Amino acid sequence: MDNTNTDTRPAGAQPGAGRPRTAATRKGAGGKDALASLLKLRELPVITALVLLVAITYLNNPLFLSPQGVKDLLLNATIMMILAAGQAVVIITRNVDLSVGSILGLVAFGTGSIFAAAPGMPIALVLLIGIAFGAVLGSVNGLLVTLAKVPALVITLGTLYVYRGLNNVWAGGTQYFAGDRPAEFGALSVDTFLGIPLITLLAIAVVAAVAIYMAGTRPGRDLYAIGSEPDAAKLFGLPVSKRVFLAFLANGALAGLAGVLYASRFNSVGATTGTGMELDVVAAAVVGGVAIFGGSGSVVGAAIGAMLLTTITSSLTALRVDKFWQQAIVGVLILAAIVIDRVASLRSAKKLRISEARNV
Amino acid sequence: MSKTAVDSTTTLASEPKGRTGAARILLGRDAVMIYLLAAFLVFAAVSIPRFASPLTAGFLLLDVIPVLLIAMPMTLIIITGEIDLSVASIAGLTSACMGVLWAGGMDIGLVLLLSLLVGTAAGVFNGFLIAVVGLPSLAVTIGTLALFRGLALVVIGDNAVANFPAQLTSFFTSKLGATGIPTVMVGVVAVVLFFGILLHFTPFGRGLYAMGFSQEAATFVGIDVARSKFWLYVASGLVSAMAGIFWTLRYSSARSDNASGLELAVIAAVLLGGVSIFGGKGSVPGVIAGVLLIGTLNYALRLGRVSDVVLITVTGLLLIVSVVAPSMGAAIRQWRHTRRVRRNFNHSASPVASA
Amino acid sequence: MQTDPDLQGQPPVALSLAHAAKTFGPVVALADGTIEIREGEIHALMGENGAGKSTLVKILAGLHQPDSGDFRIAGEPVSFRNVAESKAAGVSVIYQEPTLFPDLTVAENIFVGRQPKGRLGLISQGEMRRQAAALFGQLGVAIDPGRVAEGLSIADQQIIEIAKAISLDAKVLIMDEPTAALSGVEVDRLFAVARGLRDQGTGIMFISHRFEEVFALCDRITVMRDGKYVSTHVTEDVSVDRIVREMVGRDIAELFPKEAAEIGAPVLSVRGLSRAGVFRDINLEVRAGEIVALAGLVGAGRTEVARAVFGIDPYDSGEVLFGGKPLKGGSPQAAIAAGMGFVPEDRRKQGLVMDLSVARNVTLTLRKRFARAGLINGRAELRAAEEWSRRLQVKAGSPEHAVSTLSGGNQQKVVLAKWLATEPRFLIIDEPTRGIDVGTKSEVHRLISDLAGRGIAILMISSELPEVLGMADRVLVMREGRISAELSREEASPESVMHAATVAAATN
Amino acid sequence: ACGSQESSAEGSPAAGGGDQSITFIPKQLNNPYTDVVLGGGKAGAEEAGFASNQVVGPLEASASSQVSFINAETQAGTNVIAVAANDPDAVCPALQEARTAGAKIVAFDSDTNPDCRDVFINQVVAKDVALIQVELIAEQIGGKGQIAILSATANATNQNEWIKFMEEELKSNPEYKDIELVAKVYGDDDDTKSFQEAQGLLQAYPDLKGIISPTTVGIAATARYLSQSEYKGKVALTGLGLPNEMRDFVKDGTVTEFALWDPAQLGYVAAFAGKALVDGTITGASGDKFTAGELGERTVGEEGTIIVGPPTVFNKDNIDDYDF
Ligand SMILES: Nc1ncnc2c1ncn2[C@@H]1O[C@H](COP(=O)(O)OP(=O)(O)OP(=O)(O)O)[C@@H](O)[C@H]1O
Ligand SMILES: Nc1ncnc2c1ncn2[C@@H]1O[C@H](COP(=O)(O)OP(=O)(O)OP(=O)(O)O)[C@@H](O)[C@H]1O
Ligand SMILES: [Mg+2]
Ligand SMILES: [Mg+2]
Repeated sequence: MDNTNTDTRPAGAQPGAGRPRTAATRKGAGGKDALASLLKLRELPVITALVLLVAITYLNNPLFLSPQGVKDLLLNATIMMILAAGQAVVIITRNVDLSVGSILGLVAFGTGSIFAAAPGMPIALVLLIGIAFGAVLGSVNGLLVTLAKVPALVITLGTLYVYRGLNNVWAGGTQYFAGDRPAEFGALSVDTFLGIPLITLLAIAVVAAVAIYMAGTRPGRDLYAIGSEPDAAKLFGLPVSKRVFLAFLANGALAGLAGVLYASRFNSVGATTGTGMELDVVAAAVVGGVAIFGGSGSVVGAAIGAMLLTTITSSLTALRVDKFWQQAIVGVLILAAIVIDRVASLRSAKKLRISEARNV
Repeated sequence: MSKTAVDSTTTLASEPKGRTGAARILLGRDAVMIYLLAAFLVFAAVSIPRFASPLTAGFLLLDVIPVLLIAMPMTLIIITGEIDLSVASIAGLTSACMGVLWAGGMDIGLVLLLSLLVGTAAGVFNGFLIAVVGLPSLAVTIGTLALFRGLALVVIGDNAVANFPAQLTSFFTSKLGATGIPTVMVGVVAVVLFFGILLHFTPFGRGLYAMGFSQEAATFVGIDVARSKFWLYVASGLVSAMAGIFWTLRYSSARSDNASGLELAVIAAVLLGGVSIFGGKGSVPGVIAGVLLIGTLNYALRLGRVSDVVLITVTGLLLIVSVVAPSMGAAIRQWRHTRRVRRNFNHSASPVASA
Repeated sequence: MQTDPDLQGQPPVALSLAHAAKTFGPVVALADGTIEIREGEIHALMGENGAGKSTLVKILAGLHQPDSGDFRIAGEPVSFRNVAESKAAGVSVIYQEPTLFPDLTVAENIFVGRQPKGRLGLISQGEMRRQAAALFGQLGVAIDPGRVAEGLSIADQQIIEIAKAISLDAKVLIMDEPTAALSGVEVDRLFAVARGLRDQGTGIMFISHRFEEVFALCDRITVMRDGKYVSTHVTEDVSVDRIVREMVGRDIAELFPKEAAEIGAPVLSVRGLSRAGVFRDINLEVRAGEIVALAGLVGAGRTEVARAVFGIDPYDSGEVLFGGKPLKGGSPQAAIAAGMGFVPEDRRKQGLVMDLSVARNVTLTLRKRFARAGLINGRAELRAAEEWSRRLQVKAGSPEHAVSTLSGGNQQKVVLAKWLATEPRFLIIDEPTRGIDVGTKSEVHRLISDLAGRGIAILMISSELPEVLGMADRVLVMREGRISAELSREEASPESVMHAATVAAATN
Repeated sequence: ACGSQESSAEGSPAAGGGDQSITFIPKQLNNPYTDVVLGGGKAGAEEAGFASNQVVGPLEASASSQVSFINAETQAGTNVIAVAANDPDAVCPALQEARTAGAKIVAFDSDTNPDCRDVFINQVVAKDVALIQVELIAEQIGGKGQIAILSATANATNQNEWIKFMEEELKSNPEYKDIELVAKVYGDDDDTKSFQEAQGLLQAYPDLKGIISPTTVGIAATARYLSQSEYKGKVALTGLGLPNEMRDFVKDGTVTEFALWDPAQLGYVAAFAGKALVDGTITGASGDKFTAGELGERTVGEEGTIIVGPPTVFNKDNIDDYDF
């Protein structure tokens, strides 16, 4: 049934002369579709890449997956994972937050300061303070973006500088070292449960919570809708400004959490902590299948993207590949992610057009 | 064309009577930047000891040259509504290639030529992905930012090549007589003029503004959107290569990490110079003022031995204020309008209802 | 409307708007928007393109805030600040343009913001899809609720909008041309659903340009013209002719003075042009000095044909001959160089660069012509811009002012000036007077007529019948991507054009 | 103008300094090691009789980032510029210009190209620093096995010189014939990067017995990683570190011994050398002598190098005696 029919448009308009709309052209949900939808999963390429990378490295250097190796891999990914998850939330709304590195730095130094001032402070409280601090910084971004209606790229480039400046003013030459913090705090990134470091468990829990929020709650889905078509969202009556503001706030809170964990894991926190992370974080989200213009992608994908990018570093070292290749490979990965995304969407668009045409 | 309605010769011959639009220019967004720059220069000259000296011109200009150079194609690219984050990486890649080629014993002229070619090729790569394949420039250039910097590392690794010909390196820091102005400014001014004229006085430039506001409208008047974008990225690659060469020879050090992080500084300066991130708005004079303002602020603060901390904070604040201020004004106007309308509405509601 | 005696003692009024006004800068979109919808009735709103129907809808939806007027729901005065408030008050709207989220699934598009929850208070995808499927069953269509909305046909998008609206269980359901893209079966199902809702007491407002639909479905009809309320009738008591007269409300011949012009040799010939899924086997010819109107319903594919001819879109087969020579497809540059111009339908997005000055806009098509040694001669450019603005009597403070500050009519003149400055032999004008006030309208018409008089061949696409009938030497009517009739000036009448545009049998 | 209260109270011999000024430009601000050096520099400058002493510098340690600070100092007419070069060549043109304008250049900590400065204040004889680190690691790993080096930036002059001596020593000294240097990696004096490099080393070289990190940031980051991992106590770590940063790691057994000179003395001597240059006491020629305050007389050696003093070895027993 080709174009033998009289009209070529999908849209018939005449009363009475209905065009056949067979169920055959529209697939219902079925068993075979489970596999199909798995193959359509946006995260599939990044998961495949990660698995391949780990497998190849392991075959060449079994130490890579020794308990210590696994622990290191997870620890390396932890902070980036949290940041990428937060960034994904923002990018899904068709915005971006370049200030995350600076937020992380401020919170990490803040954590150091807290312990310096009050060494006995409960760790849970410090975590909460850090998250709240990050949320405040993120909400400044959110306010500026939603109230002044200016592009997030410019605003967060501005706050990237301002927050870094504040960090420098505050910290000056002061650095706090691991020794300045309680041992239990540092132990968070040493002790493991079932071979998984505690901070990684915390990160996984947080990413899972954010993922569930994004996928399974109304406000979370609103964020997708807003990023997918902001005008329609307004027409539909979604609270666009409120949601976008909350996305920035959440991202700030996550960056704050990452900042506290940074202080737990690394030796020193000071004025330059977290410098230059912003584009890596965006890259992780993009590699993880989050569309840069919003509307699609997932928090889990972004987290896996972060894992992939951090794992490459370890992997190349473990393979004793010239580490100078590392960054080039990261670049190729990012480009591949964008191209794959585009090819997939072109293919599905073409498929749809053909199926529509057959419909006519 | 004989049957057409109008005789163009008579049209073109008729006397111009229009206004020059001076007022519009004098009060425009770019003009504000220029006033701000002038005001700051005066302030610095008065309040910072030794600022008013030819030495300032020399050192300051040497510092801003890389940003100024790259800001030119960046301005055009942002005006079309796109972005290029890979510029600093292209400069780094160029620098790395220079180092390796020179260390490999190649003639310096050839080294320079090949380095420019490398940058241009990087631009072609960007242009292909963005203009021809149609991928989003933000994502693509985040990718090539990593890729080109990575290639720079692959090319030169952790080495640094420093032994460039002394005449060449000293030429790059030499001054034009007693003016204190660096000799290379001649070339920089040529590049700036090229892009300024390209943007403001050529058919191509007219097309860029149209594209920035509406790609669709541009297509309707016969502008080849993809081709224009492609060439802009090529130009961006070439100029970034120039900046990379300047960087290498000024510091007589070819390294893979040269110019890293410069992309955000360039974009900040361009946006500060009045170019809209949405595209369509901006001018080369405004951007020059933006670049010089940050450069001068930078230099004055250093001369006053104020920490860089203040500088980055001020840069960030300026950037935020420069975009927030205009839209805040608009938002307040809009809010007042709505309030007025609502009051009228409630007012008129009752009589109608009773009618 | 309250004057209609037949309706005294009828069901209570669900929603009423009286004397609402709304202006957009210089454009008066709505001068006196008045309508009353009772519970359990289907109320048609009719009017020409640009009469202000959609603007009225957007006020009811809370999307626009009226400048004045009285708005009540169930007798209580309301003033909505946003869509959420109107929704909360029980008003559900299907907009003229589908407003879906392309990245979300069909089911989710229907239930955004009120997705059914399952365990743990999380959204239950299964339940949501089940409910969506049930809605589609009610509408008698089979769309996979699990697919993403991206790439859906206009018809399917419209169906999803309808499903979305009826699932809201609103007190008042407003449908702005919901049937424009639907096939007969789907229309019938929609009507069945609408009648069902009416019988449950929902007040429904229905906008359509198709009389047979309105007369088949609606209980009452309100007519608008030029942003003003004209009348309200009980459907049984009124004839199509009466409604048409009230909608048009003026003598066609007087308003649109097409002067006789000498018709010359063919300038443009299009032969067998087809683009899969868009239009098919288009043949047309436009001669020097001739105005050919391309009429049809919105969505008939007229704009698509024009875009393909001009090279904005590609086409699959057929050819375009310009001045007897084949024209390279897919290249607006080639079309412009050959002597074509295109005044697009969407002035703001396609016709003008709104933030650029009047002068820049006028000379945008001439960029290369003012270049000497590659540089634009600013004075010559400004002079030409002024000359053309003067000829077309563009009212602007200064040629340096942004074109966005001009009124719609003057903006349209700038678009015309831009193309006239290229001295074209052939001009496509898509919806020449869309969104232009009545006064300026006739000016634009005079201009077009003038151009034809000077030998320019013109292809005019218009959805306004009076305009088509008044201006055209020949009328081609399109329906669903094909040319369904060719009518001479004499043959063309509101009936013959409407017939060809709507009724399938007319073609073959 | 005259010196500050303390300096006149100390009765510095060169009290006639007038309005002479000195500015320190470290590799990077906000680096704990640097802060100790600069603390000594400040004290030295005051004692030596400089009317003003300043610290300016970049926030990140890239090759080119110091140049504009040197330029600004040139223009400010600073008499002595004391610089720790991130890259020996990148700062050269700017330093030459400063000298033309009359400034004296004292390199400290990390040398510039010798043509571009008057004197270089070196911690210790470079070779001694190298040898002591090799000695320490050899001792800690029992004289045989694989070792690796985790350095600062790949272009750091001082580190590279030490590494060169270490390699030569490992090759030439029969005592070390069983020790194999398997890798050199660079942490760029960045905590995170050094941390990850250390981790990578251990994974890539499962038989690694020891790591030398001749930079304070690197050794602390590596110690942090080791102390958290299963390698703690199994892989030896030594190098150059600050006692304050290393104290916990020494006490918990991650590190047995490491070395460092007193960084404050470095700055202190640099200030006096600068003063001597301005006063004309020395020209930077080999054999010139001057008095570095309470540290006594110093002699300019070959290529204008001035040695500060021998390194100290820190371990569990003595580390609490130091506070820097
Ligand atoms: N194959 C298709 N699939 C989906 N939508 C289509 C297809 N072809 C055309 N359309 C849509 O149909 C709508 C109407 O098309 P078009 O603009 O050509 O009609 P028109 O007769 O010019 O109407 P108008 O009065 O709006 O100018 C457009 O929104 C177009 O995008
Ligand atoms: N946002 C706006 N800005 C400026 N003018 C507008 C705007 N919205 C509508 N108009 C103008 O208001 C007038 C009424 O438009 P409206 O869309 O209400 O007409 P309509 O009756 O729905 O026409 P149609 O039958 O074509 O849908 C038109 O002239 C239109 O161009
Ligand atoms: Mg409408
Ligand atoms: Mg159309």
